[in-house]
This record gives sequence, structure tokens and C-alpha cells, in this order.
Amino acid sequence: MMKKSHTLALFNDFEEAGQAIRDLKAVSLPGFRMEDVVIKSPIEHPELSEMLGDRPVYVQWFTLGGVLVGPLTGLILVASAQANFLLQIRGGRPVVPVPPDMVLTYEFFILSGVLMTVLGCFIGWKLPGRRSPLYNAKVSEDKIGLLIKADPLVIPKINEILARHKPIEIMGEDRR
Amino acid sequence: MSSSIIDRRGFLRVLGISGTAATLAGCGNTSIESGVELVESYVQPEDFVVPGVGVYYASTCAQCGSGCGIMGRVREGRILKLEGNPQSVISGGKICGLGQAGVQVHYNPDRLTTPMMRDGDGLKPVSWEKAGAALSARLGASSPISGEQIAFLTGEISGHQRVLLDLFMDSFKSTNHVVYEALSPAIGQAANKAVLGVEQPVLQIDKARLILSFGNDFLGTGPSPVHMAAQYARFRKAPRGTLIQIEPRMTLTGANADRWYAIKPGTEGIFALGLANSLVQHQAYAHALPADIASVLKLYDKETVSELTGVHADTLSHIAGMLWENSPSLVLAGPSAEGHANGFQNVAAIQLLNLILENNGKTLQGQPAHPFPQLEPARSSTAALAKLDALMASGQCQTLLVMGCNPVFTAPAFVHFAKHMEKVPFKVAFATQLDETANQCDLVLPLLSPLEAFGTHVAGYQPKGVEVMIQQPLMERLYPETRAFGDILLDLLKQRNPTAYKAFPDYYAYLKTAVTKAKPVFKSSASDDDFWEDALRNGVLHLELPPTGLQAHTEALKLGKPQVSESDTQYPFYFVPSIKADLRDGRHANLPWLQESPDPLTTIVWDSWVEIHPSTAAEMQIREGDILSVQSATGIVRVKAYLFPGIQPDTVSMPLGQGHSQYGRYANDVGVNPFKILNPIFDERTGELAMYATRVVIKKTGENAMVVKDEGPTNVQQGRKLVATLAADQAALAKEVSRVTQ
Amino acid sequence: MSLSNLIKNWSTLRVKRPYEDQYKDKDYKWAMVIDLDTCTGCNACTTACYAENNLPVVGKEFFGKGQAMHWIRIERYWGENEEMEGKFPDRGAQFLPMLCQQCEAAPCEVVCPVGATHHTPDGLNSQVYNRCVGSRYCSANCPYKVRYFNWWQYPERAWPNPLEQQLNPDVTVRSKGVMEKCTFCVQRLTEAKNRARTEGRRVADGEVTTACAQACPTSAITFGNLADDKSEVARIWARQKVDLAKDKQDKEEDLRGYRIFEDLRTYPSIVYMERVRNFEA
Amino acid sequence: MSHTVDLHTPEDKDIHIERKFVPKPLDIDREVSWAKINKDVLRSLERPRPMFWVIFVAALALFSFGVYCEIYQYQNGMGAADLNNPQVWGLYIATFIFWIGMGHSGTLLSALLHIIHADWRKPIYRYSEAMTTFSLLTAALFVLIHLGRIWEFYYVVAYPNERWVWPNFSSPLVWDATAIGTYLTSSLLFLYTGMVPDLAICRDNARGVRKKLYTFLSMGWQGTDRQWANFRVTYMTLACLLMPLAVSVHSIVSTDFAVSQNPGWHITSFPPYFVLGALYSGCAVIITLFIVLRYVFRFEEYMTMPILNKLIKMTFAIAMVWNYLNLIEYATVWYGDNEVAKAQFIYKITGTYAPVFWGMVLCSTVLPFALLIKFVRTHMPTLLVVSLLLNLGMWLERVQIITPTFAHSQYPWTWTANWFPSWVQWGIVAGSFGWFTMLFMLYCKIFPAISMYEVKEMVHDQSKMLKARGQ
Amino acid sequence: MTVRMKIMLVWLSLLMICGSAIAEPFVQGGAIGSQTDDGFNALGPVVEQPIEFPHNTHAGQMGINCMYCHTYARRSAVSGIPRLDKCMGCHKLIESVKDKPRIKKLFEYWEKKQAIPWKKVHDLPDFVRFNHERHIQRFYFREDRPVREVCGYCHGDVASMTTARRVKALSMGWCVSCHQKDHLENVSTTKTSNGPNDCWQCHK
Repeated sequence: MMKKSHTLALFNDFEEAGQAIRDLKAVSLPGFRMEDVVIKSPIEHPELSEMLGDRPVYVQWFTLGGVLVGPLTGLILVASAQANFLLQIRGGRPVVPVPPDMVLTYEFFILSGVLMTVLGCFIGWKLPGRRSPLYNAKVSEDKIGLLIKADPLVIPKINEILARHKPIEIMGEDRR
Repeated sequence: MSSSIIDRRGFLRVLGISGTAATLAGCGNTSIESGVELVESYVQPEDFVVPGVGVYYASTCAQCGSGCGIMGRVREGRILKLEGNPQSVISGGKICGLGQAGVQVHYNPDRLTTPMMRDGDGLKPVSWEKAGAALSARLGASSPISGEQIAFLTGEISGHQRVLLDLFMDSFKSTNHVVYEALSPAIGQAANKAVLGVEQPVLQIDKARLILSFGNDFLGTGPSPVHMAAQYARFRKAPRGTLIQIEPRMTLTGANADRWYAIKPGTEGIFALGLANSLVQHQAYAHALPADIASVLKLYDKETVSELTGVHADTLSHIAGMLWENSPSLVLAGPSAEGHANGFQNVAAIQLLNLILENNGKTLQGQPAHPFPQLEPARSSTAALAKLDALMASGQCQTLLVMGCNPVFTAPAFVHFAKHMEKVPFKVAFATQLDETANQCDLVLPLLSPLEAFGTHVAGYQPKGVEVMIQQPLMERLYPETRAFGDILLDLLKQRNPTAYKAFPDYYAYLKTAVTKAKPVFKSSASDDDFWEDALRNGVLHLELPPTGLQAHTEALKLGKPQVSESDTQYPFYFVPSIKADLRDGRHANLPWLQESPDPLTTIVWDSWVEIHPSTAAEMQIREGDILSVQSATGIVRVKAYLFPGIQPDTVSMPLGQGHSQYGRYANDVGVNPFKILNPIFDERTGELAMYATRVVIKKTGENAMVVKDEGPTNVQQGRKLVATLAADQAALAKEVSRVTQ
Repeated sequence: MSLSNLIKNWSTLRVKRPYEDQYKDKDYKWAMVIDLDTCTGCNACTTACYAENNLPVVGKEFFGKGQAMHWIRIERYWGENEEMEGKFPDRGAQFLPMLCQQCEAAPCEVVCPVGATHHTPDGLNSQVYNRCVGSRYCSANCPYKVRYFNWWQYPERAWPNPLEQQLNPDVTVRSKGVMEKCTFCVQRLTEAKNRARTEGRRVADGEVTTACAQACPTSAITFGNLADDKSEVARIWARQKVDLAKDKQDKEEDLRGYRIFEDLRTYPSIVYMERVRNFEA
Repeated sequence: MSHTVDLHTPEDKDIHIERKFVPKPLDIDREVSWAKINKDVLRSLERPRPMFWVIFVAALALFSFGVYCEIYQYQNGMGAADLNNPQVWGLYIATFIFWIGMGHSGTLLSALLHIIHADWRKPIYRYSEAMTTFSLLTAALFVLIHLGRIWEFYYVVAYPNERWVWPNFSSPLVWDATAIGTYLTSSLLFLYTGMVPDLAICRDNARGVRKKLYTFLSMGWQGTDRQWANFRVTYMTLACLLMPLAVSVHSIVSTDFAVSQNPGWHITSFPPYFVLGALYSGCAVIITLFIVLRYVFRFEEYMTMPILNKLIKMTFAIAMVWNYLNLIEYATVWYGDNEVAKAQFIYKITGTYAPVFWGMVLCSTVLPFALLIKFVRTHMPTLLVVSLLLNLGMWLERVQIITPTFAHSQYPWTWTANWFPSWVQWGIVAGSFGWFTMLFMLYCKIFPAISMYEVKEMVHDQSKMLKARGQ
Repeated sequence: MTVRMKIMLVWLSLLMICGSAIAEPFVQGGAIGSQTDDGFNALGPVVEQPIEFPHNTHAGQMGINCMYCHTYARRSAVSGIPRLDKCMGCHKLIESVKDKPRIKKLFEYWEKKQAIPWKKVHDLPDFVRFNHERHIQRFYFREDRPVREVCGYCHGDVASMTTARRVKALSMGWCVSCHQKDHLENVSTTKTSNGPNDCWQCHK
């Protein structure tokens, strides 16, 4: 299989980019799949993303894991630390008192939830990572970019489709 | 806390690297170390010296004249703490705060470490050879002085030190051994002697059902506070006695009274006679007094007495009623009753009550005659000081020796002691620390601290039988250049009379010989050495003697019309100095523990203050901390005001003991010295200084400063049940478990 | 090991003190009785404590700032309510020696962030100086305000040579920034317990006492082992019907024993005996 | 624009109610272009108004003085602060609560308003979140400063160690430490995660060292659809976790007091009271910073008056709730009829520290009503002064919680009447304000203080909405 | 690395953290980084003593009981250094070694009646109270263990050294690790007990 190549088209607004995606979806080209289309935009645009098909997000599962494991670990850590050999009676309370441990468990619950969520997010982002081969600073300003990965052979065809929707610019790897 | 009371003195010599190497324990080393500190190491210690275990040695407390037996906890050659010696009847195993602070006399950072000699304006350290030469030149064998030319001024001194001192003075054919205690009870003693036949009757506080005390602070500053406190504890157990205190300014004892009454200063005798008048109305006491006295007593009716003393008339009959309901009772006179122009009269009148109530032999007893009267403390008096002062002023006195006495500080301003002292060409002080008097001397000789020296003490107040207290070193001397007072005296005596003292290489040898010689009196059959060892181990030689009876000389009382001195418009306030249990006349102001120990009644520390009743303060718009000028005819001091409810409204009070200028870092520049504003008023009968008779005027200066005290902004309990009080008739004291009564 | 300990001893780790009488089978429970009727307020105990426990003398300036270090302080009240009654304190002053109450349910213990203060098996409220970080939360939480903080580096100022030689080697000299308080003279207790253990016995009544109790001229302070029924302290507690584990005592009118702030449920180890006054006088 | 609503009542179909919708000023001008947003915000990283440097240098000076005081205190002991036996905490803990409290509004603005999709938060949430983070850092500093042995602070941290000892998990201070640690970590992560797209913008427009910094921090963000999708979920999840966390943090801080038996502290309503107080003081600070940033960085177009107006309304609402809880607290004390607590309360309002209490009442209870006046809401200098006074009031509130309780506790003997903090204490407290301002200003200089991508969304959404309405 | 692998890795490390927390919430054998193979060995510095005392001769070759010289160990908190007359007690009579330089030094000290300034080798921080008496009573007298084991547990095999050198960490974790063990109460029972776990037992 040949090494795939990229192309990046910049559009002025979401509608034009949407049209381009619709067109891309309609055609069937060898060596090009819809999964290889990536939108790069300055803001989030869920409708546009939905057009690309179902792209699942796993972050919630990390959160779930975090909020389950965190409190359990926290509680066991706290309680077993209280019950170690140098255990100390304090203020007439039991050595392993429940209310304070609950407070700490709660904090552990949130902390590990947050940590795991962020962790999951970064994994989902595939960050930190290298930049993909094609990038234009304008996508962080006001342009919408479509990054398409495909066989080098079909790239011209794809560019053609993209060009229909008044892109400001189409960048290819060879042109860099 | 091993209570093995062990006595050897040998351990002092064989200590190797002793405690002097020990630094601030616990401060420096906070990690595991190797090869940094030295191990406590011994050459040849006694068997009982175990590193890490404290050993207790018996000795005698020299902080005041009570002669309490103490025990010192010694570890690694350092004396750490003093406890009471249970062998001693006087202390009964207890100790007061003043006694505790004895270690700070010993470890005081301002201790005198070498002899000092006058060089120009200041004192310069010199060697003992030089100091000894100067001393020999003046007081040696060839000394020309004698008689009135030499004077030895000391504080209360007893035991063999006193014996040697007397011998020393004898060698000069002089009787000028002047004993001056600023707070001496001389007036009371004279009155007691006149009425009861003894200077200081033995009190049985615990046996009394009712104590009526006219300003007698037996719990704080009496002749033997620790012993009296123990008696007081028994007095408070079932059947619980009642304490009524009548005084112008509340003392510590007054603060513990069941009922406290304020009275105009100096009228205590009138009140006592008023009581006597009421008592003799009662059948049981009707014939207690000779008719002539009884008839004059009639002048002292309730109303007159009430008007003169400021005490409500009903109180008089109430107390009289209490007195005849509760027998045996005990009526006591204290310094605030004694220290007046009519002080003798006051005390005699108060003792008259004891006679009426037939307390003699029950709660008051005579002290048995001491088998060694030469060891007893010499009586002090201000009259003797005045005589010495005159001697110095006239230039007759050639040599003045001072020990344990600081008249430059404690003598009233009108005596001009410091000025007259300058006229004496050779002045020697024996001291552990420089004070105002020593600073004026030409030669100052450093003494061992009481915890380093051998000695004997005999208390002036012997509560039970007779005790000779043994003082022994608890520690090796801190400073090699310091010497025992006894040794210095002995050296001088040897120069005066080489043959008589040949047998004694040092004061220790003298003491041991002298004490063992007394063996027969103590009915001991032990060998000399064993007797001596026993004495050291116990710290006390006790001889059980029955108390003697008291006499009744009602004629000593000169009765007249009840009258008081006219009120003085220029000086409207009575001035009542108060004696603090720990600072006394100021000789303990150099001890940081005592400076920081709050005054029990005001909780003030590190300061002087003037107490004024809140109602008077409100009239004069005085708030706490306002700096007032307190002015008498003799002098003026500026001092902070403290509002104190336990004081007669037209009276102000100041604590004694502060106001030092040359007494080390802890005493200097703390407070003011009220001795300096005392007026020259003397007791009419004895000629002693009347300390409580001064009158003053107080003025606001407009300045204000914080009063440093433990008490916060409130001095009441705010209803929070901190100290609960139960009525005596409700408390089932008899059912209680108590060690005190067992 | 800790986890297994947790599982194995779960029930004992959940014991609430002191109402589930934990001293029943114990050898020691140190306690005290202070008789306010015989306490004269003379301050001998305070000075004895300075001598025994290496308390620094802070000096006038710091005392004035409220930074004194007296583990036992004698309080003097003029009245029980919000105002003093009458013109004079007719019934004398009300003295109260206040020291750490060694509470069984001590408010200070719970709040120490580092666990520098805790309850020892013999019923003392301990303070471990080298663990203390100085958050002062314990003092903030102490209803009796008997904890004292080292506001300054006192050892540098309080014991100029040779005063430092008086320091008790059994007691740590505290540096700046740590909390301290009355320990019931734990160095004496430890020594006595060790000796008794070596000799295979329990510490006898009267064998060991605190510095304050030892000095007290009127013997107003009694110290001893509450776990020993025959000790004087235990007998007084029993006679005064004060139960360590109760926060409200059902005692008769004529009994004098009470504990301060019992209603705060701190279960103090010090019983005060009411001051008695003859109101007929 | 008017608009008729047909109610379709079955009985009488003729009834028509006419409603008038007054056009509200927009939160932000919808015509502003995305490129301009980038330009305006990025400009703030380059050249602020000179006032920025005035503020920064003043803060630096204040901070340096605080550091000097802290060194002095470190070397001499806590006595340098004139703390004493009952007054063991002084201003340190009061200021600690103040800073902790301040941190709560950032979360409220960013998390709570995010959850409920209140769009007006978007231009202002970034700096309020930064404020949260820095005020937490400052608060954590006070935890250390007030320790007698600051060099042993790590004893409070639960970490496995050779000595086998652990911190005391029953101590509210350890809860505090844990809660603050959690909150600091979480809000830092929240701030950072939310900032990644903006960091990418900065990266794309920066040069030199800054470029390297932004490149490192943005970690290769490209704004792909996957990244955006994950971002949305993450951001919402974090917001959901942060809300209960924020509530728990300040209620835990309140347990420092509420679990103790001291009169004036042992109050059940303390946790909500603290949380509301926290939000209150935070909102006040946000208003202050709003005015400052708006001026210093020329953000007039984004931090608009309508947004400020909403903020002020929210502040007012919170102030009223706080007032209510305050009243409830006193009512509880009074009705609870505990003599000691009552005496303490009376002391608080009449005793030595009564000026503190009445100062609080004036600044935090009475002054918020000034926000009802339009002039106050629209006149920036006045509003600045008012918001600063609200802050002062909230600081006084913390002081009046702590100092009078120590001064008038259970135990009468240790009451204090004239305790006053020393210059060292004032210096450290002042230094903390310098430290916070310094950090915050530095942050705004280095990172975009306005969330660019969200303002873009806002503009986008607004144009969409208006388009839908047919404008 | 796939997303899945990353997820796996995270879960794995998380499990490890939890595992360590549950099993043992502390680290044995000295502060992290200072541990040696068997846990607690931490050789102290060489301490130069005034006399290079040969423990190996006395305790090793001649087999003298430690407590013959360190006699306070069984009755005091501190074991103490032997008093000088103890050394002399024997060495006065041992003619054969009198000329050795170390013994000459000893005699010099004795003549001067000066204690030998031995340096502390095992010096615990000042806030720690270690009681020799209790440990000796418990393990030497009650449990009847050999003296070289009882003393050697903390001091190492001194019988093989000349002057003593610290060989154990003497750290708190080390003390606790032993206190926590189940020690036989005495020779004849199987009943065990731990050392005290109360802070105030060792801290003052």
C-alpha cells in the first residue's frame, strides 16, 4: 500500500466547508475514506462534525474510572494509615472515625475524577503530539480547514471537489 | 523520682567531667550524631551515682529565715531542682515558690565570681591574695581597731555562722553586730514579750476553730509560711475552722478568709479593745480581766469603735459572737497592725483577746528554750540600724562589714545610709551578687551560694520541738574563686587568734566538730562520723521538747481613751506597703522565676504598682495603668495605678521589693522602691520604724502605661462555674478522703 | 500490615472513649484532684513547674504581650457573676490553679493536623514537640486555653549562662514555633513506670507525683492513678461521685467535686473540689 | 420589535395578549470579526496601557515588603506578629479565608454558568478563573506563613515516610490541605484545558521565546473535530466536578471553625454561610478586575457594559443571600440561647472589635444596595471604589469571625481587650495582596485574559440567533 | 501507541498506586534514597576517641559481658561509660600489657584523676528518650537472649570493632520496625507482645 498523502483546504465559513464535506461524502474514490477527513476550525461546530459520521469520545469512561477508583483508594489509604502500628487515639473519637474519612474520600473522589478526565482528554486529543503534516495558522483565526488524507493518486480529484466550494486556499504536501 | 536520701559529700570531689559541660539540653541536637558530644564520664564515683538517675541530697533553704528542710535533685553533678524535705518538721516535705527559686541564686548569671576591690569609682576584679591581703591589713592580727570602730551588719543570721561571727566581733571587743531586717517583726515581738512573756508564741492554727487575724499574713509572709500552710490545710478540713481577717489591704491570707473586713490602718488595737469590751459583757469572760482594765474598756463601745475604725458596729458584735461560739480560737496580729506609732499598743490589745478567750496553751504556746541559744538567730531591729547610722555619720566607724543585708536599698530615705556609708574608710561586703550596698563597698568578697556551702541554720520560729537545720553542698562550686562565709571568717579568726582555731583546717571541719559535739543533746549513741553522716542525710537534727506555757501580763497594755491621729489634709491617703511572699524586702528581685511569678492578688509581674480602691479611683477618675505620683513628706515615686477592690478606700498600697538599680539584669530598672518614701515615724514604745504609718497624696501625672499582668480584661467568672463555692454548713467535709488529715 | 490491622481490629478501632470504659483493664489512668478550699493561691506550684519543666522566663515585654509560658497559672477571680458583689471582696478571692485538664475527649487532639498531640494509653493528653509544626489549632480549640506556644526562640534568651545548667535533662527545651503544655510531669511518670515494670509491679500510690502537687504547701493538689481503686485520687473521685465517663454527674448537694466545663463533653482528668466559705462569718 | 402570542384559550379565542419585548443591548457586538478578536486580544499580550506597569510595580513593591516581613518573622518566631495565647491566629487565618473565598467566584462564573449555558460569561471567565488559581495560591501561602515551624510544613502532607507517621486525618486542617490541593489542581487543570485552543492561537501569532512557550503549552492543538469533541465533553465534565468541589472546599474551610466548640464558631449554618461569603467576595473582586483589565488592556469591546451589568446583578443577588445567612447565623445564636455564645455575640457587636463588625455591616450589608443605583453601575471609578469596599467588607467579615472569638472565648481569664496586630502581620497581609496582583497582572500579560475562541463562538452564536430572528 | 494501549497503561499504573497504598502505606528502611540492601544499615562516621579502646580484645577475645563494663545499662536509661576505677581495677593487676601505649595513657588519666573525655558514638536527638534498662531487662533478663545479640541489635557487633562505630540508622522507622514485631514475652511462653506504640514513650 502506498503511503498516504494530505491536502488541506481553507474555507471562509462553515457552510462552504459543509458543502465540501457533503460532496466528498457523495463521491466514492479509491484510497479515500470519510474517516480520513478532519475539520480544523477556530471554534467548535458540532453540526459539521456530525456530518463526518460517528466519532466516539471516550473521556466519560475515564471519568467514571476515576470517580470509582479514587474514593476507594483514598478511603483505604486513609483508614489503613490511621490503623497502622503507631495508631493514636485522639479526642475520644474512634481511631478510624467515619465522618472525617468521608470528607477526605469525597475530595479524593473529585480529585481523581478531574485528573482522570483531563488524562482521558489528552489521550483523546492524542496530545501532546507532533503536528499533523499540514497546518495553517489561519484555522486558529477565522478560517475553517478540511484536512484530508488519501492516496496521492486521488488527491487531485479531491482538490477538485474542494475547489468547487470557493476555498481560499488548498495546500498540499508537495507544495510545502 | 527516687527518694533515696543520700548524704555523701565525697561525690563532689570525684566528679569527672561534670555538668558544667552540659549545655542547653534539647536545643541543639535534633538529629542522630556521632562524635559530637562527650559522654558523662566519671573517675571514681560513689556507687549510688548512676548516670541518668537523679539523686536527692538533703539541705536547708536559705531563702528566708524559716529554715525549711529541702532536698536537691542532682544529676550528672548539676543541681536541677529543690523539693521539700519530709524529714523536716518545718517544711514537712513541702516548699514554696521562693524556696524553689533558690537554684537561681546559685545559677544566677549575675553572680559574683571573683573578689572585687574599689579602684577609683568602680569595683575591679582582683585575686584572692590581694583581697586577703587588704582584709588582713585592716582586720588581721595587728589591727588597731576595736569596739565602736568596727561594725558588722548582717541580715538574720543563725547557726554556726553566727557563732563564728560573734567570736570574730569578740576578738575586736566589739558588740556592734547589727542585724537589720527591713521587714523585722520587732514591734510585735516586743509586745508579745511584754504580754505573753515570749517573743514569738508557737501557733496551733490547725487546732483553732476560729482565727481572727489582724493583718497577719501567715500564709504568705509569716515567720514560717510553708509550715503554717500545712497547718492551714488541716485547719480547713473537718471540723472546718473559720478565718476572719481584718486589715486595711488584703493580704494572701486575707484572700483566703471566710470573711474579710477592711479597717482604717492603725486602728486595729481600738477594734480589738472594742471586741474585748463586747466579750467581757459575756458571762464566761466577765472576770477574765482585772477590774481596772475592764472599766477602761467601757470607753470602747461599739459606736465609738465603729466610728474610729471604719468597721460597721454590727460587725463588732457579730465577731464577738463568733468568738464566744467557737472555742478555741486564735487571735493574731500582723505587720499592718504593728507598723504604727501605736503599734506596740495594737499588738498588746490584740493579744489581750487571746488572754480573754483563754487561748493560751490551746492554740498559742510558748516555744521551748533552745538548747543552743548561741545558734539562734540574732533579733533584728531598725533601732540598731539607726544607731549604726549615727555611728557612721559621726565618723566613728572605721570598718564596716556587710553580709546578707542591703540597707542602701531597704533603709528609708530619711536614714541617708548611703551618704553616711561614704564616711567609713573601709567597707567590706560578703555577697553572692553585687547589690546596692556591696557596690558602695571597698572590697567585695564572693561567697559560695547556699547550695554550694556547708552550714547550719536555726529558725526563729520552731513549730514543734527544736530543729537544727543542716546545710550541705548540693553541687561542686560553679566558680573556683568563690568561698564560704564560714571559711573567710575562720581565716580572719585564725589571724586574730592563731592557736584557738588550729584544729580546724576549714569551716567544714569546724562545723563537723561543733555539730558532733552536740551529740549528747540529741541523745545519740552513734559514733561521731555516723552522727554527722546521719545529720547530713536527714538534713535536720530534731529534738522533741514540750512547749512551754505562756504568761499573762495585762498590765503591759496602757489603756487610755480611744483616739486616732488626726486626719491630714495635705496627705489624705494612708500608705500601706505590701510584702510580696517571694520578693520580700527586695533581696530576691534578682531571681527571674520570682519576677515572673504573678503576684497572687493582682497577678502583676515584673513591676511596681499602686493599689487603689475602684470607688476612690472612680472619684479621682483614675484608670488602670495611669501613672500616679505618690508623695509623702519624705519622698515621691511615680508608679502605675491598679484598681484593687481589697483595700480600704482611703488607703493606697504599694509592693515592696522592686526598684533596684544595681542588682543584676533581672532586678534593675524594674518598678520603684517604696522604702524611700517612708516617713520617720516610730513606734512609741520600742522606737522601731512604723512602716505602715506613712501618709501620702496621690496625683495623676496624665501619663498611662500598660500594667503587665496575667489577669485579662475581666476578673470575675462571668457565671461560668470555674471556682464554685459551697457554704460551710452544707459541705460534708468529715466524710471526705484526705491525705492532709491522715 | 496496616490494612490487615485495620480489618483484624476493626471493632477496637471503633471504640469511642471514654464512655466505653477503656481503663477497666488498664494499669494506669493518671488523674488529679485540686482542692480549691485549701488552695491559697501562693504560686508555689507555678514556680515548681518552671523548675521541673524547663519553662522559659519570657520577661516583662513578652509577658505584657500575653506570651507567658506558665503551664499552670493561678487565676484570681473576685466574683462568680458578671460583677463583683459589694464594695469589698468580703469572702476573699477565688483562686483557681488552671493547667491542662488532660481531657479524655480532648478538643485539641482531634484538630492537630500532624498528630503531634494525642491520647496516651495511660490517659494523658500528649504533646510531641518534634512533630509539632505550630499551626496553633489546638490552642484555638482548647476551651481552657492552657496551651502555650513558643512565640520566640526562648532558649536563646531565657537561660543565660550558667542558668542553663538548671535545665532538666529529662525534658526537651522547646524551640520557637512549637506548642507546649502541662504534661502531668510525664518524665517522672515514665521513669516510675519503667522502674515498676522492671520490678514487675504497678506504680504504687504516692510513688510518683507531679512537681506542682509535690510542692503545694497545703497539699491542695493530689495526683495519682485512677485505674488503681485504692489510690487516694481514685478514692476521692469515688467519694465525690465523679465518673470519668460522664458529662453530667449526679452528685449530692454536700459533695464538692466537679469538673470544669463538663458540659462541653471534654471529660477532664482533673476534679476540682469546691471552695468552702463559712457564710455565717 | 413586538410580537403577538396567541394563547388559544378554548373558551374565548378572541383574547389576545400583546407582549412587548424591549430590545436589550447585546452583550457583545455581533459584527466584530473573528480576526479582530484575535488581534485585539493578542494585543493585550504586547502593549498594555501604562497603568499596567504602575499597578505591577506597586504590587511588586508591596510583595517585596511582605517578603521582608516574612523573613523577619521566620528568623524571630511568630512573636514578631504580636500574636499571643488566645489570639493565636490573628490576621493570617482571616486573610487565608479571604483568599480561599475569593477563589470561588471564578469557578462559579466559568463552571456553573458554563453548565447552564450563560453565554455572557465567555469574555470574562478566563481572568476570573486565573483569579481563582492565584487567590488559591495566595491562600496556600497563608497556610504556610501561619505555621510556627514553616520549615516542617511537609509534616501536614500525607506521604509514605520512614517514620511511619501520617498526618492526622481527622483534623479539619488536613481536610483543608486536601481540599485546597484538590481545588488548586482542579482549577489549574480547568484553566489550562480551557486555554489550550487560545494557546494555539498565541502560538500561531508569536515569535521568539514566547513562541516556544506557547508551542510547549498548546501541545500541538490544531482545532480538529476530534479535539473539539473531546474538549467539549472534558470541559463539561470538569465543570460538573468543579461545582461540588468548590462548595466542598469552602464548607471544609468553615469546618475549621464550625467543628470547634468556641462560641461564635460552633454554628451549623457556617458551611453555606462561608460558601456564599466566598462567592460574594469573589464576585466583588471580579468586578474590580473587570474594570481594571478593561481599562488596562483596552478591552472595552469585549468586557461590555451589559456584561458588567449582569455581573453586578449577580453580585447583588449573592450579597442578599449572604445577608440572609448572616442574619440567620445571629438569629440562631440568639435563639439557641447558649449563654456563652450569646455573650460572645454581644461582645462582637459592642466590644473592642465592634468597629470591625460594623465596618463589615457597612461595607458588605449596606453598600451592596448602592449597586441598585444606575450611576454606580455605569460610572467606572465609582464602581471600582464600591467593589473595593465590598472586598474590604468581606475581609473584615473574616476578621470578625476570628478575632472576637479569641478575645471573648469560653474562658474568661484569657479574654483579651486590646490585642492589635504588629507591623509584621500587616506587612505580610499587605504583601499577599501584592503577590496576588503581581501574579495576576503577569498572567494577563503572558496569557490571553479573554477567551478568544469562546468570544468567537459567542459572536457566531449571536449572529446565528439574530439571523434566525430575521435581523 | 494506540489510544487503547495508552488507556491500558494508565489503568495499570493506577492499579499499582492503589496496590502500594493498600499493602503498605509507608516505606521501610530509612528515607527513600538512603536505604541499603538489608534495610537499616547506615554506617556512622569514624569517631576518634582519646584512647583507641579495643572492644575486640575485651568483648571479642576475652568474651567479657558488655554489662560488666557498661554496668548502668540494666538499671538506668543510659548505659554509661565505665568509670575510670573500673578500668584500673583490672589493669592495675595486668602487668603484661602495662607498657602498651594505650594502657600508659589510661594510667596517665588515672594519675591525674581526670575522667577520660570519651565521645558519644550513639547520640540520639535530645527529644528522644531511649531507655537501656527496659530493653536489657526485657531481652537479656526476661527473654534470656545472648548479650551480644541484645546489645548488638542496635550497636552492631562491637566485639569485632576496636572503638565502637555506629552501624545502624537509629532512625524512628527502625525503632518502630522492631517495636511492631511480635516478641515472645519470656522463654517459657508462646505469648507475644509488641513494644510500646505511644509517642510519649520515646519522645519527651
